[in-house]
Amino acid sequence: MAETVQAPVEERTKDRMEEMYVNMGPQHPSTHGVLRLLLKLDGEVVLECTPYIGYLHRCHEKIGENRTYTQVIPYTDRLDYLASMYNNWGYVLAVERLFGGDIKIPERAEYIRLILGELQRIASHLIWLGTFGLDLGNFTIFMYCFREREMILDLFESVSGQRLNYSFYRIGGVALDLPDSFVSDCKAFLEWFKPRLPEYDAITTDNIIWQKRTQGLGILPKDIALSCAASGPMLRASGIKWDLRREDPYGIYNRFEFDIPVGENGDVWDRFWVRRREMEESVKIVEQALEQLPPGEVMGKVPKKLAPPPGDLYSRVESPRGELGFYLVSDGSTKPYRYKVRSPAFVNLSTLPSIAPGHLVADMVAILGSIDIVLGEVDR
Amino acid sequence: MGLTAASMTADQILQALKERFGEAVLQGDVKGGEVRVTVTPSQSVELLGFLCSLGFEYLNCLSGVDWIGQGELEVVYNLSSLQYKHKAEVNVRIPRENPVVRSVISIWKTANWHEREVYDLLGIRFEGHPDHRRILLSEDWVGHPLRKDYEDERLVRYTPA
Amino acid sequence: MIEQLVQRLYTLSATWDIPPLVVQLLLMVVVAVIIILFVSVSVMFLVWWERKISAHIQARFGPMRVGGWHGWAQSIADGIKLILKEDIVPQAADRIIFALAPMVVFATALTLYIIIPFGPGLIVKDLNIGVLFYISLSSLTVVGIVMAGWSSGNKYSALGALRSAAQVVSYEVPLVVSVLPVIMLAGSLRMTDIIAAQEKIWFIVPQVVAFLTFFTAALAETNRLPFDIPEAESELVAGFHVEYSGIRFAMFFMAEYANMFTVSAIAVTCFLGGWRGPALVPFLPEKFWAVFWFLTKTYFLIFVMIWLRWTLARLRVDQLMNLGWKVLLPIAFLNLGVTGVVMVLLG
Amino acid sequence: MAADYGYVGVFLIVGVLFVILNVEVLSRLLRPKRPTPEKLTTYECGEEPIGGSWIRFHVRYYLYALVYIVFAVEVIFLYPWAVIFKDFIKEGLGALAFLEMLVFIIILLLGFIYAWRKGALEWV
Repeated sequence: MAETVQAPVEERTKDRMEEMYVNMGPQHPSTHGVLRLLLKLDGEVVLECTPYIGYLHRCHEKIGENRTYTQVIPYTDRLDYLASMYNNWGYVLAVERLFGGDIKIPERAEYIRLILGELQRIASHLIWLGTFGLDLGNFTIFMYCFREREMILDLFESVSGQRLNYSFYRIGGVALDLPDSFVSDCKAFLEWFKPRLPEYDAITTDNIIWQKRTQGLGILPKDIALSCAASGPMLRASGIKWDLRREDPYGIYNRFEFDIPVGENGDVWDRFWVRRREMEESVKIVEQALEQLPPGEVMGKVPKKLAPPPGDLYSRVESPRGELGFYLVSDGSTKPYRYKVRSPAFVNLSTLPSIAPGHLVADMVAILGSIDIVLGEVDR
Repeated sequence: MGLTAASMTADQILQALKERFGEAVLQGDVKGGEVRVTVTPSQSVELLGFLCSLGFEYLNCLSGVDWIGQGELEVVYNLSSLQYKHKAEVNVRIPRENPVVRSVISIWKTANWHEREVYDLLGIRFEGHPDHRRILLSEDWVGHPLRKDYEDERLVRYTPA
Repeated sequence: MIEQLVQRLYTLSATWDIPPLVVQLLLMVVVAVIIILFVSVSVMFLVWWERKISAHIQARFGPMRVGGWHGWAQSIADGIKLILKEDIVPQAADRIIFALAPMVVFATALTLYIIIPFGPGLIVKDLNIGVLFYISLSSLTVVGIVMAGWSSGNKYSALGALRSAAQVVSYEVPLVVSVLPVIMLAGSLRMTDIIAAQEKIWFIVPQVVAFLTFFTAALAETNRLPFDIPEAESELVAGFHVEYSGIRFAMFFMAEYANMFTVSAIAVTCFLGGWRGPALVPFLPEKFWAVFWFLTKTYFLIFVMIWLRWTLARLRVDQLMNLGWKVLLPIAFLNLGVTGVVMVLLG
Repeated sequence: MAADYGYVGVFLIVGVLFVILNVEVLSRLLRPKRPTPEKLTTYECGEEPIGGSWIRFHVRYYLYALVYIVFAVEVIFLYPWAVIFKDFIKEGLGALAFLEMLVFIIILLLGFIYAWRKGALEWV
């Protein structure tokens, strides 16, 4: 009797597993663009997470190889479109290094680069904080962050005429000098911005729900962080004090006082907290730079025909998301022979499959948010 | 071994590599404090593993280059040591026909996606890669766009006026 | 005045040989329609209100254009839009249950209005099981949500349904226990009796713990942030109503806001003295002030709910369970015990 | 008395009718109907769904449901007691009534603590 009852039940359930496959993305509110995650779920517990990327692939590198060195600059804007200034910087720095010290950048240009770069870091972290708030269900922090970011964009607009894709850095300097009002505007912004951070804290850091939703999740241990080559806040949250602004200084970073915030556990909270404190540090850097800002030229002497000597080079900067590297190979012509972008978000995202399993779907969203990906940069 | 990158200058690291791998190191120099070696494909994983044990625990970048003139493809590994601030670049050259390199996932997990990308865009196969699929392009894409002889009617080439 | 009208209706029907039962039913339907009208208007107001409040919390304006003054007609425009939207039932859905789900949810939300005491005599039917009626019927909403989530044939909806079930399991028991002290103090389940018992002092004063427990559980009951777990937008897209579009979605939406009102109204009745309040301007009738105070208190609680929603982040399912079982329930039981002891000691 | 509950029935029916009126009559007359196969697929973030959603869930969800049922049902027994508790106090039997209820609650709590200790309240 028992067998006869058993058989049909088996029959009915044989192709129904307890695991469920769910596509999260590409059209999902919290994949920050067009990322697709294939989740294998048991109830709500993520057993396996496979990212599928490439929805935004434009073959950036191929385009780069078909343009002259200067013409690539606008394309770098479209990599990490939330930190275009930094992409510009990373790229022009790589080309300048490829010339092997033949191009001298004027002091003032260095300061402008640094000020804009650090403002961009604040803007990028603000977007991150806002969207991370959305992921956790806190809508208000999103609006607050965007309010302040908008002010930074206004500053950028006054400098470059653009609000998102600036193409402002040039090989050998920057495109234009700062407008007269910039220094006072920027100071006014910093004065406005500094008291805003405690305001954010009131609805994020100090809130017990926020703490509970971030602490102890998505832990990325030191050894895996290194093996996965995580970089930027992601790496620092895991307790490794590695910031290229300090460790491999470029520009004029070694002239300024600033701390490098480091986390302890490598969980979502640490990533949040590292970024949150980095904004303070960036404010410090900008303030110092504004004080020291020298007068002078903003473009150095650059050969008319930009053709670096043959050779190859890997150049890296610390973008808001981590180590932004450019691997350039020159064959002596005006176009890069090989132009490769090592985007921090791409590498950081590759850590997701190793940290996601075992978490609930809700935490999965928090973890993904804490990685801070920009799909323009991941897919290139 | 007892050797760590801490006590060594870039030149000494290069020396150690040459001693240990002898013939396999096809070329080696130090440029701007960075150790740059070219190694044969057969010894690449061993050399990279050795560098890792020396303290180069961070694989910054893994890229591929198409040297169509020489009929070769190249895989470039950019390494750095977080502790000792050393940098290294390892090049592996392989023939354009049947380009196969051994995967370094066993040394650095980050190589996973990098290798998939190089395979996707340049068509270099990585032996021992557990998940050898395209990553950026769709599964049914034909060809490898970053090869210099890749043709696509949608590709706009830049010709200076 | 109304009683006279009803009386005349009965006499009229008697002359025309219509059985009084028909008249009675007719009256009930009329009352139900009036309540539906009230719910509709109140929901439209609430949606607009929430959007305005959230906007001002977030340093922006919210709707400003439709209808002129502060976009007051925004909700009406939205309602019209939702009616005109195409209705899409996915192929994989269980059509019958899919269609039934909004009915269950809405009918439940509507029926709960029976016991809301807007003012003296202004209550649809003062059921003698008042509070129990609310508690038992309000859980029915969850059945509707589970039906919706399960029948959609969508994985996000299914997860939403599952979460909803997990949620009801964790907040319902604290909710039930937290009202008990009020009933002990009032000695009745009837809404009017509970209000009458608060003549001297509002129950929130001796029962502030119970109030907080009740309010927290009530937030979970209405699926509001920080407990909007079944429809968590950033995780499950829209949870149980992912597949619902147009007017069907509007029904869920209406029910949700209608429930916000109900929950607040019950909280006001049980803890904030119901319609009690001073007559500010003497020459207006007493009934007016009763309704005025009742609605003011209710909307104040709704405001608190909106305020919380736009301040807090979302809890996780397991955290809500912990909160319900390991925090709220023990507190509610402790409070129950203390109330009992104090009542016995005071005689 | 029973007529009081007529309202409940009428309200339920009117509520259902209101939804039907809106969805099947009013909106049906006004809304377009242009289904395409793509529109009718299940939403899964723009990807083809893999497998259905009607799967078996883990048994641990039922554990919660069981604990809940036990509690919800037993707590309802407290309601009649709460209603007449005042009357007992008036007659001087308050302490007795309270103790009796305490025994009931303690038994309930023992089960609760057992479930807690056994980990039935952990969401896994």
